[in-house]
Amino acid sequence: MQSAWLSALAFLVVSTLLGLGVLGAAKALRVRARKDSRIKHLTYECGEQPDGLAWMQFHARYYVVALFFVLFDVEAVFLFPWAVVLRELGAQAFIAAVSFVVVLMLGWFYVLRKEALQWQ
Amino acid sequence: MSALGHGALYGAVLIAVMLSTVAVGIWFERKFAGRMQSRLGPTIVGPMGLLQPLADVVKLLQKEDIIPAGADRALFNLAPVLATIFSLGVAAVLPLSPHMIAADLDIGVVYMLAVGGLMVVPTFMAGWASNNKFALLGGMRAVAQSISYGVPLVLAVLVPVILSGSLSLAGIVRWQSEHHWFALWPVIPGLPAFALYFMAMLAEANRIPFDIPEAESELVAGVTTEYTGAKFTLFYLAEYVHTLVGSAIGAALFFGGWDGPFAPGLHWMVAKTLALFVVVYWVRWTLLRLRSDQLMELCWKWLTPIGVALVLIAAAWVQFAPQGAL
Amino acid sequence: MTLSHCLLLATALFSIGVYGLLTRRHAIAVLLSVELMANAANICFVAFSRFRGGSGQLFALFALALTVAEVAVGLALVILLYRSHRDTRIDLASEMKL
Amino acid sequence: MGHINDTLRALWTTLRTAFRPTSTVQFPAVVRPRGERYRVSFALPDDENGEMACIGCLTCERICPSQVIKVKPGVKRESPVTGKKRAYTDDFVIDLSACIQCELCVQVCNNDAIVMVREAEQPMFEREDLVLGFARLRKNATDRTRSWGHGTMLQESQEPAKVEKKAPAVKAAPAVAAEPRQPAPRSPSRAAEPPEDGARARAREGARARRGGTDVSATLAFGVVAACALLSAVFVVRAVDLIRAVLWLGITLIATAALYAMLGASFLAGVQLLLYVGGVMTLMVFGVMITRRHEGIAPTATDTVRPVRGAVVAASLFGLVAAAIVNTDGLDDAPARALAPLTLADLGRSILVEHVLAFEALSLLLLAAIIGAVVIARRRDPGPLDEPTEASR
Repeated sequence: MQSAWLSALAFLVVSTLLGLGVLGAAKALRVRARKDSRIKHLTYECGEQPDGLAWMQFHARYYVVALFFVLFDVEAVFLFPWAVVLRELGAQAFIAAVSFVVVLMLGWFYVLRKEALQWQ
Repeated sequence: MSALGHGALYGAVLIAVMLSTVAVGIWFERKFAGRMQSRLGPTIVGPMGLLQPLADVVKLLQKEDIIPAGADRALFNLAPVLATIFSLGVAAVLPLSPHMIAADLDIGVVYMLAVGGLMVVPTFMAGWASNNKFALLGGMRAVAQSISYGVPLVLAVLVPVILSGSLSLAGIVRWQSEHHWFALWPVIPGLPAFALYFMAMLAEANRIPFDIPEAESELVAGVTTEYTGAKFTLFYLAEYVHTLVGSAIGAALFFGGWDGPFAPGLHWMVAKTLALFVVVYWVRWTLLRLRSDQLMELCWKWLTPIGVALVLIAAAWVQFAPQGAL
Repeated sequence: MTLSHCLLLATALFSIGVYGLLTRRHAIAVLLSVELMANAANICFVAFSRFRGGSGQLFALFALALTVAEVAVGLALVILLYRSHRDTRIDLASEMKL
Repeated sequence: MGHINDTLRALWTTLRTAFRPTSTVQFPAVVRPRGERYRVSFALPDDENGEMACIGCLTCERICPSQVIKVKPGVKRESPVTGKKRAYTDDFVIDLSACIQCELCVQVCNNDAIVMVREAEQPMFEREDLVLGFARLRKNATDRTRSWGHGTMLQESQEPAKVEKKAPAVKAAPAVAAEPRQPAPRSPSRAAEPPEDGARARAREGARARRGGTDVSATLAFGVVAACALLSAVFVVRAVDLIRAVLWLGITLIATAALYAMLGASFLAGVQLLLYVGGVMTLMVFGVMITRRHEGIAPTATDTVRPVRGAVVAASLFGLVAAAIVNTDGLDDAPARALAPLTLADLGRSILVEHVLAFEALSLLLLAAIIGAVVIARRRDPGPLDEPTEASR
């Protein structure tokens, strides 16, 4: 099992090398600009002069979306071991997970009723 | 050491194969898209325009590398490399044939979801580091979309996991080759779960109809607005690889992966992957982009509860289906 | 790699978390420090379960879920703090009423 | 479900189009035949006596809507061919750059003295070159093919002559098929296989025999992972910019995941990546983006207070616990070979049998977290302060 992780690590290292390799190749191949100018490095705002910083404040609904995502992920994380032993443990495991999911879906229903996920 | 060598070798070969597939895929997409719009597509570079992707790459690599003023340089440079790593890294657990798998993790499904989910990091990083309003908006939207559709994705993936009782992708495929493809039987959690997976995969890879983050008409190019040359190439590559690997995983989870008569397993796996890959482009060049609110509503009001229902149906199937029906 | 190595690493991470907790004023930075500390505790659970057996892994799994809930509510409070004060310094929360 | 039906129909349409001949052709290789009435340029032809037909009556100059024709009438004199007196033209210029090719000049000419030709002029570099002068107009009359119409013919018949319609070279793509036929993209039909018990598949599951590296390499790997974790943790608490702090935390968490994998907690490593790095980090980033002041971050030194005191407390805490760990005996054993790593099935059994109460309580906790977080974070008084600043729908 750990050897599989090592293989995965080696795989990731190879992908990293590819990413760096492309950047390196580009450095070698790149045609140098004859002159550099400040305007070239302006951020793109459809040709207008950039106005202020790009940082802006975002709406709280982003937070609700992320919240929902992690909570459903938690659900999934507990359902993975459950899925493996479902056949073995039978009805008891089934009922336990169903009640788990149903309780979580109550939260979903609440959020739906409160329209907290409304992207409007 | 041998495990490291195994992973590195498979990584090198698989990545080379994927890159050439992506190159041909780009050509194919442009040709196919052209045909669907009653155009010819690329014709000039090479026979039937086959060398067009090569020309594109050479062109892109020669471009001047511009970092916008006020950008967070370190993160700006790191983001495309991370995108490459995470999109390619998912392929480590891909079972190509019964004995061809780079890293046979016993929790392959979790690894795949986790590493695929990490794609939000470079996306946001690029958007944030560019110091550009379009990029930041695109990045935030991309992350919001990606995590939203992560929920149906996880739920859809849970269905084959429950039906086979295994978290290893190879184990799931083996189960299917011994019993049935999950897309075919049991039809009710199987086929809708595949549809769910497919939609979520499109959304994760920012493919039309879920390409809000890129939304050319409103956000220029989303997170890649400020990227030029090689770094843009990496993002572009990551997007294609994401789609390709997503197709391969869909083929493995729902269509029996390497399983098939007459031909060796590898051929079947490749054929199924490419078939799904083509469907992605077919959808891409047919449908229109959804609006942000439609996207979110579709995900949270429809796909999520459907996914939960499918998970429960799959569990009930495992519990209550007569032994003969399995 | 021995158990004591893991425990020392966890202790060091925990101490760094404590440092952050004591020195940062931004509410989210404080939350990040708390994350570091929870992470350190989880390392201990997993290490003990590996070297001594027992259900440490399971506990770590539950602890992860708890941390998620904690971060969720914690961030909601930060957002609320920001709403009422237009600022996110944690000492402003001393007078916070819902 | 109308949407699904529409989607399938759209997919069918594009698929069908993909297998039909294209509307476009590759130009230099394939030249599309010109239409019957194709016309581009002008010519001043001769009449039946071999003289230039134009008499400089200015009709065309007057009718031209874009006023691109300039005619200079000449003096009347006897024709050298017929001996009759007739009018001549001294100069005739058409500015093709503004010509709209309406053919009105041809239609009004009673002498058939101006006609259009089927071959276009060569592309030019200067605007002046687009002006067709007298000589070129005359030359066109002999060099180029005439277009279909000339003045007298057009005047005789208000209706154009019947021209048999040839089939266009390439059929235009037809509109969307009306009949709602559906594609049948079913995968190769594979008959349901005879049932088979799952025992064989289950028998394959089981912990794989594991060969860890030597202790030295394991320690080395541990050292690298620990260094990553600690270094990034320091950056988490020291980074002024919160986004960077969150990203550094991501590295700490990834290093921890690697540590879990090394400790044989495979599933936990995956969960750490999925839940923590993917989920909690996103949550944190969103938290920062939501509570960021509009004018930018403007990180201030006041964000970090009394660093010395904090460092002292943290260092003494570490010293105390570390001393305790170092002085405790029996912590230096290598990974117990007897203790196989916990498999996922063990974990599942443990959750669903021994700790099922905690499992159910967790769902209640998550429910409480959802409701609590939504209640707290929901916008209650949509005042100007809470207006969304992001310009989206």
